[in-house]
Amino acid sequence: MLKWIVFAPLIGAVINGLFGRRFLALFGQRATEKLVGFIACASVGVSATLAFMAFFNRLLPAPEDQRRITEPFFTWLKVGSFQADFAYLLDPLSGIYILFITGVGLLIHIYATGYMHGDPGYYRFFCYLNLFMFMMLTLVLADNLLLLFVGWEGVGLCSYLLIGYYIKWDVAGSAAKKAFVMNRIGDFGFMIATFLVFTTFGTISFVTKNINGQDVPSFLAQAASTPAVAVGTLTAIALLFFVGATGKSAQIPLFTWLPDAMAGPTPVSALIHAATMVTAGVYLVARCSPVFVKAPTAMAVVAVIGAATAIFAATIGIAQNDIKKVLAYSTVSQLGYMFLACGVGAFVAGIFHVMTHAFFKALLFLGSGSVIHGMSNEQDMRRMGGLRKLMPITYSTMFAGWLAISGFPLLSGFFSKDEILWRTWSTEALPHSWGKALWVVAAVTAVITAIYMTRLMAMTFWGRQRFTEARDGHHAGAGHASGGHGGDHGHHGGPHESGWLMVTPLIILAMLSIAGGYVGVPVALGGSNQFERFLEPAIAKVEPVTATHNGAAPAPVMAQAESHGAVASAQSAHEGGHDVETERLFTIISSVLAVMGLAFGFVFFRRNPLWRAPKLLEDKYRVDEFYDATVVGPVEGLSRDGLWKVVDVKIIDGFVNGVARLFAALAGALRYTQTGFARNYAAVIMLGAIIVIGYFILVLRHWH
Amino acid sequence: MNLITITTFLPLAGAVLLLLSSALASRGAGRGSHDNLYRWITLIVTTATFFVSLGVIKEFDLTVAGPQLTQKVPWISSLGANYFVGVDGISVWLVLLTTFLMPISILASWGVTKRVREYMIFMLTLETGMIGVFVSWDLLLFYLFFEITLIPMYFLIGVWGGERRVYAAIKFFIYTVVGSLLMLVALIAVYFYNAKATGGVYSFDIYDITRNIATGKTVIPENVKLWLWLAFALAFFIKVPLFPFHTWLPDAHVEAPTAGSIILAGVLLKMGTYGLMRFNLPFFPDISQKVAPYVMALAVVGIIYGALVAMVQPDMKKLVAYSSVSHLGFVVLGIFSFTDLAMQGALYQMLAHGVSTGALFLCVGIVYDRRHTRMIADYGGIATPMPQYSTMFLIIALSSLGLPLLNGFIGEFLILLGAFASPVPHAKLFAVLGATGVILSAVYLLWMLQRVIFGEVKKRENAELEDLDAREKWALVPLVAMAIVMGIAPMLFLRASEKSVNGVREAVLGKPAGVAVER
Amino acid sequence: MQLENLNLETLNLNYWAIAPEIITSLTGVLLMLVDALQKKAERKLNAVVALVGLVLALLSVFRLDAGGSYFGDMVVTDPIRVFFSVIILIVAMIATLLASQFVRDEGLPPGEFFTLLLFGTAGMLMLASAGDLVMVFLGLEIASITTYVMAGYRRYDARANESSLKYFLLGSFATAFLLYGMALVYGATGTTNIAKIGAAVNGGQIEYPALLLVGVAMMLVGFGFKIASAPFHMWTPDVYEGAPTIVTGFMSTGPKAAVFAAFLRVFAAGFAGGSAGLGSDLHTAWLTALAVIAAVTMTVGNVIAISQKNIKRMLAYSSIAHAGYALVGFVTGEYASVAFYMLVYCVMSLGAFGVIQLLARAGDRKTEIADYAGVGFEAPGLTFSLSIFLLSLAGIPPTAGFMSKFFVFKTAWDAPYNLRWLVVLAVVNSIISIYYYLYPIVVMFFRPLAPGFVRPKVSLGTAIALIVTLFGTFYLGILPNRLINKMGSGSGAAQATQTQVLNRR
Amino acid sequence: MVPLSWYLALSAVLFTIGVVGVLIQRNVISLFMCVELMLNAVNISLIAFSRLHANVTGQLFVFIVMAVAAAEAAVGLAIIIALFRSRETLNVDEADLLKL
Repeated sequence: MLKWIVFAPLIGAVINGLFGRRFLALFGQRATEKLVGFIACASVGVSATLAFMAFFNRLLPAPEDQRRITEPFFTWLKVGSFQADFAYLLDPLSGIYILFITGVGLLIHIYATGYMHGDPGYYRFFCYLNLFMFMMLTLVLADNLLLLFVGWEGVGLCSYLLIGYYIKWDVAGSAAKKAFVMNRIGDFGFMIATFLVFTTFGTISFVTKNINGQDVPSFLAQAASTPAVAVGTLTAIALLFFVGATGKSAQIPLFTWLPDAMAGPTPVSALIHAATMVTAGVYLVARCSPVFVKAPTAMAVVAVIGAATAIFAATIGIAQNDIKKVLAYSTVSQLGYMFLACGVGAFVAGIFHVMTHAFFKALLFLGSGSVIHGMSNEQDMRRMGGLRKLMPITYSTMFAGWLAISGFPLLSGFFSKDEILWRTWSTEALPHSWGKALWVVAAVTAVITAIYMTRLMAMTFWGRQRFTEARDGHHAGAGHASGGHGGDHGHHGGPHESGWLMVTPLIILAMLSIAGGYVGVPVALGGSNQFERFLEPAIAKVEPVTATHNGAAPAPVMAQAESHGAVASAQSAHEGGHDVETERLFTIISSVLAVMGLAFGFVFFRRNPLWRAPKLLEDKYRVDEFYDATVVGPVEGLSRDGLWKVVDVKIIDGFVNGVARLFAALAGALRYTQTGFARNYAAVIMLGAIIVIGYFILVLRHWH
Repeated sequence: MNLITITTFLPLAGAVLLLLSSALASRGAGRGSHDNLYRWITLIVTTATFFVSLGVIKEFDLTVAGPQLTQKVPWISSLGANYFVGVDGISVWLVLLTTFLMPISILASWGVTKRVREYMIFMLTLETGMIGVFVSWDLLLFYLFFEITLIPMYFLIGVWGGERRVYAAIKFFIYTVVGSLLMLVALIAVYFYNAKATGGVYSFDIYDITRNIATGKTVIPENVKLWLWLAFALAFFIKVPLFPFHTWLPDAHVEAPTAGSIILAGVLLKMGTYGLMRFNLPFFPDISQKVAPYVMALAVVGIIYGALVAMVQPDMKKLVAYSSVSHLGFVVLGIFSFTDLAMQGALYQMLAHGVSTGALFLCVGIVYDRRHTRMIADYGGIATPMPQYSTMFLIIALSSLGLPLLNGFIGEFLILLGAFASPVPHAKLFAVLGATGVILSAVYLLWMLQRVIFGEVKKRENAELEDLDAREKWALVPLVAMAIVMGIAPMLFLRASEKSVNGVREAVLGKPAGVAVER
Repeated sequence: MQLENLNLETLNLNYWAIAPEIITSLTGVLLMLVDALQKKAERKLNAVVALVGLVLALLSVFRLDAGGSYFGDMVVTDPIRVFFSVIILIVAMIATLLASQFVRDEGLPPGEFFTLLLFGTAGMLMLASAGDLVMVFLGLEIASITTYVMAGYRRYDARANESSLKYFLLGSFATAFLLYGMALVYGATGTTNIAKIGAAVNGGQIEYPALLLVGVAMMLVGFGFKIASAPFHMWTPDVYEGAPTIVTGFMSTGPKAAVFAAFLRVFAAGFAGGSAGLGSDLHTAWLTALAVIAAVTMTVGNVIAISQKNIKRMLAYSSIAHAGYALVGFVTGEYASVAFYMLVYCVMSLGAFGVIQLLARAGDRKTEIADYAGVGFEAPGLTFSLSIFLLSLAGIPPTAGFMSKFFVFKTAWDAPYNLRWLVVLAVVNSIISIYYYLYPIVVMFFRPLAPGFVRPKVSLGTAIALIVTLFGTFYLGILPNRLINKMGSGSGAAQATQTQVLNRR
Repeated sequence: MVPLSWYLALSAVLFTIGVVGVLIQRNVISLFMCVELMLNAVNISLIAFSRLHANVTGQLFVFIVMAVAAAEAAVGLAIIIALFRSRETLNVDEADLLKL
């Protein structure tokens, strides 16, 4: 069953990939679009249905501590004691993920059938998109690190292919490469981490595996149970995993690829660069939470990086004029939030935010896509405005998304964000002062988020219709995107609402962004945090940081640790206790923050939508330039003018040729001994004779 | 008749056939009129050889570590040299790689119009030589084949090569001979030490010598050991090529005709790594352990150096050539970390590199045939006129940069993991440094792709390039398919080699794996 | 031999023992008659007659007995003699085959040529069979004088004249040294019989050791000259370049082999011995001297060859180098390796010169390597064979050149005293040599065709000769087993005497 | 009664003269004569040794040497004549077409 969830999209990809071109040849563009679109959506649909069935019929009914469905497929790699299978694991964590991956994925597929309409590379696009689904599902359902890594790199590949989808467009090409390489840097960390895991625990599996006849418990269990493993090692592992995460989830310092990735078609940005792939990093951290909780330093690093990224990206977000760029930076910033959550030990909150974010960010991207589509590939918000009337549905759906992301009370974003803020304040994974500081950062970020999102809305939907004036053939900007598909939109006149194929998903997503939060209403607000209760077994709990410092750490709770139930209740009791009041208070604070931000933004940007942000922000703090100057340039220079032209050519070859030349010279010199005069030869013979005779006479002497 | 022998000499028979067909050619309507005949004969012969070698796989017994399917015939009795051929888990795959790549490279050289007959004769003799190297279990025989491969390759580069072919050919020849002649001396020395130990039983039998050394029956005096090791190693390091002995490779690769490059990268380089596994490790276990850190260091330098230099090459073939330096660095790293993981990985990387680099050269060759330039700058945006080609090129490049589910990944991962787990001092550090090669390979390959196949078509002559024709597909598709198969089902290959590779490992570390050099 | 007891019984006359020499000489005489009798038209008869004679001689060699000495110990039959006689006769045959076209193409008088060739062969056979210094001298002179003439056989070619003059002057100069050495040795030991000299040296009862040592030294010089070892090699390039290519081929192989035979017998049987005292010191002395000479010879030959532009001259230097390799075998005292080496060398060298003679055309007009630019595929048969001979000279498997080198290196490595430095040096030398052996191949195949190349006609004789040498080059390279075993079986006196001394070390 | 050593000394001196002659003479003829001189020098010592050991080997040897020398002379002169024909000089140093 699980394997079909994973492989269904692959089948779609293969069919479209191999035969798409033939379809085009046989049936022509329109029919092909129908066929290809159907195959793609159907394949995702199948895996979505299966996913939901698996989740609701098999995972939920199971008793809490047995919510782990494993399904071996075949042994992929086995050398000596190392084993990596194609085997799948469905537990609450991966369960949540497959739900929104397949769900949102399906919606976006449907949306894309409309969005990509008329594109010559239609089949190629959907082949890649399906392939991505396959890889993403492999990633989350993998039962061992290596298979996870397969998905990990696989989604990287698909993101590469899809960013560079408009192959004629140079910008896309370099953006794609940048994305892949930066991910590779992260993967480097991931690989080393995997090595460490294997050498430390002797297995890389998330479940107990029978290797060469003996049962080896999963490395997570070992990390949790065996105190023998040095904290140093665990910290190293955790940090290296986090390096991987920063690559995939665009955290400082490896975030610069994500904004560039917007060169890809908008559905891609929605699916890969907002909803699913970029949250893989969070998934990884959550998956390995048992290791993280044992490594306080690592936790601190995660939290700090997360917070830093959140505010950093948010500030940049204020200054961008490209609608997708704004959303991109907001994604980076939201991802920062998620890591902050993980860092402070609130993995569940992190995952919760991942889910809600998947809803509203996908919504926002698709909305912006619909706008761009309507504006015939205009992405610069300075040339939009007043679209409210022209694109009512898009507007209203995006309105929901706007409120949701800004954390407007009682919308999905509100619950998750509030959860994170509260956990940050009350964290036990870090010293309390840290928690407070991080909370401040997060809070400020929340405000900024609300502000720039409002700016986006203001510039796009409200105010004057700026696109009517001075459409100075601006297509130079983002217009290249039309290289792929703009052809049939370029001509017909003003902005217009998109077709139902694109709008329906918007509506569904809008509903989700509004209501999606109610699965995780915290206890403090009278809700019974379903989400947390459900996820708990899959996630390790942090022990108070103070405790870890004086070494007497209570073993964290693991899914397969029997005692879990008891401890869990103990934990929740201890939460339910004193600070419910404070939690409520903070809920109010955060909602106030959100509203403040919204209000300010509304007031300010309604009045002057074209407000110019500080140059530094507009230039994204010139991080790219910095990297070029400090890393890319020097390395390239060194390689060309140092290694190649000097070491290879001058030194090594120089030496070799030098030896050859030496012998040639020697020969040239020696041949002049051959004067051609017989008498000289005779002389030499005599000399030789004298030497030989002399030598023999010496022997004679010695003999006497 | 022994299967191995057939596999080895079938190509040579084909060469003789072509040689004899000269009468027929001269009677024909002048030069070139029979070229197609020659091409087809060669193609058929090589394909037949491939199928015969498949038979070898079928017969192969997974449970045996030593040589099997052997044939042993006295050759030079006074020296105790035998015609002793057979395969073990290591060589069997290299033989198969050779026979697999050969028909492909023949297809790749269909466009050769100059002196087709001679060309094909050289190709076929080359194949016999290469197979011979891998199947020989007699030192002298091995050396014979090792050297024989030089001459055809020398001619292939020198006659059918590019502008600077003469320099390249000579460089290739001299470099290799320098190493191999010193190896000859070492080989003689080992022969005598072994004879002394066995009380005057003169034998070149590799397997005997290996066992004698393993059992401590044959002892090579300390003072010469290192020198002999070096003599062997130099020959193989040059062949591999390990930094800093690599500079012959770019020249040879660039100047050689497409098929030449395919074979050179695909098979000839593997002779070096194969030799290291077959001789240096088992013959000089303790020396190998002592020097392992240094060799690993060199390997890592090679990995990074090769990658960096590849990154800045303006010439596609040169780029691929340097990437070989980098990839074979991985192999050496794996071999000298003495763990089953790494050594299996090394073997796998040899095969994977053979397939993907061969394919890369083929891809370069395909566009070269159309545009007669290898300069990256002369291309750009050819994905538009040549979509199928670009797809295959992309897949191959990805396999070469080690993307999971493609062949390159398995080898690299196993090697690095094994190196990381290796008992050799500082191995962890080397593994980590080596892993950076994974990043760099992505950089140079994707950068090349970006500049060659992506972007808009800047040059008009690129606009109307026609896509792959049937022949090119027949050559390229098997490689792509193999790259995918090897990525998804590695156990297919690894199972067969497990025993033999472990044999080598135990020869170095002794049965209790690892403890031997634990510090 | 004492005048007193000079009676036929003790002399032990056995004409079968000198059958090869007799047959070749008689054939020579016969050739003169044939040449006189036949008309200018059917002059190819000479070659045929010569061949027949040589074949008969070869057959008679095969029925020589394993070990014995005849004619008052003037002639001995032992493995050395048998093997080298075979080598010499093979050389002579191949030379005859090649020459038949040569003399015809250049319109040279064939009668004398073949006569000289046969007499020369007879002399070489004598050298190989000599049991007495007098015989050595005689054989050497017969062989030399004939070759002096052959070198200048193109009477009107200034270069040929010069070559023969230099060869003649320096040759007799060196012979004088050899002779003086013989005289001194005779003075020291009172006999010219090699066996007896050996006995005397072993016995250590020499009242004038000075005479002995100096004598040996001078003989070393004499032989060293004849085998073209440094520093007595300088005549070689000039003479080889100037002489007609076939003659060059002949004299770079036949005489060299013969001299090696005599050299081996005289030194290994005569001056090797004595477990202690003068004999052993003498032995060490000449072994050391030869080892050094070998080293110098290889190096000089190979290095200077790099800079050569004329292929004959290049091969001259290469033959110097090969003398060096052979000497390495010599000092190991295992004559089998030397014999095998010489056989292989003769085969491949003759083959090479044969091809060059064809490419060079009448009067050796095209012997600059540059002349062969691009001819590779114009005359593939010839050029590929030449390449194979060159690669064989370079010692690349699977050619005979590799096997012969391998045997020498192997024996040297295993030698009872340390010759490993010499082996390593030899290997380094072979590396150097690769460069210049590849050069003609590069020119022939990798360069554009030079204008005015005419594909040479190949006569039947030449074709046979080339095929034989080609076949030999591969046969000896791939399946040397039977030959090696033959040599191994008759592990000759040389080695025996050698080892008793060496075991001491 | 002249002691043996004198004969040897004489022969040695003559031999040396011959060698030196070869080295310093330019004229081919005289050069050739010097070689002959060397041979005959050897003959003297051969005779002397033959006396010393009271066996005739040495004397036989001398006869053979003489015969050979004669043959050599014949060939040698022929060669010289051939050279003179093509070069019209007897100066050995002018025969230097072949060198380097």
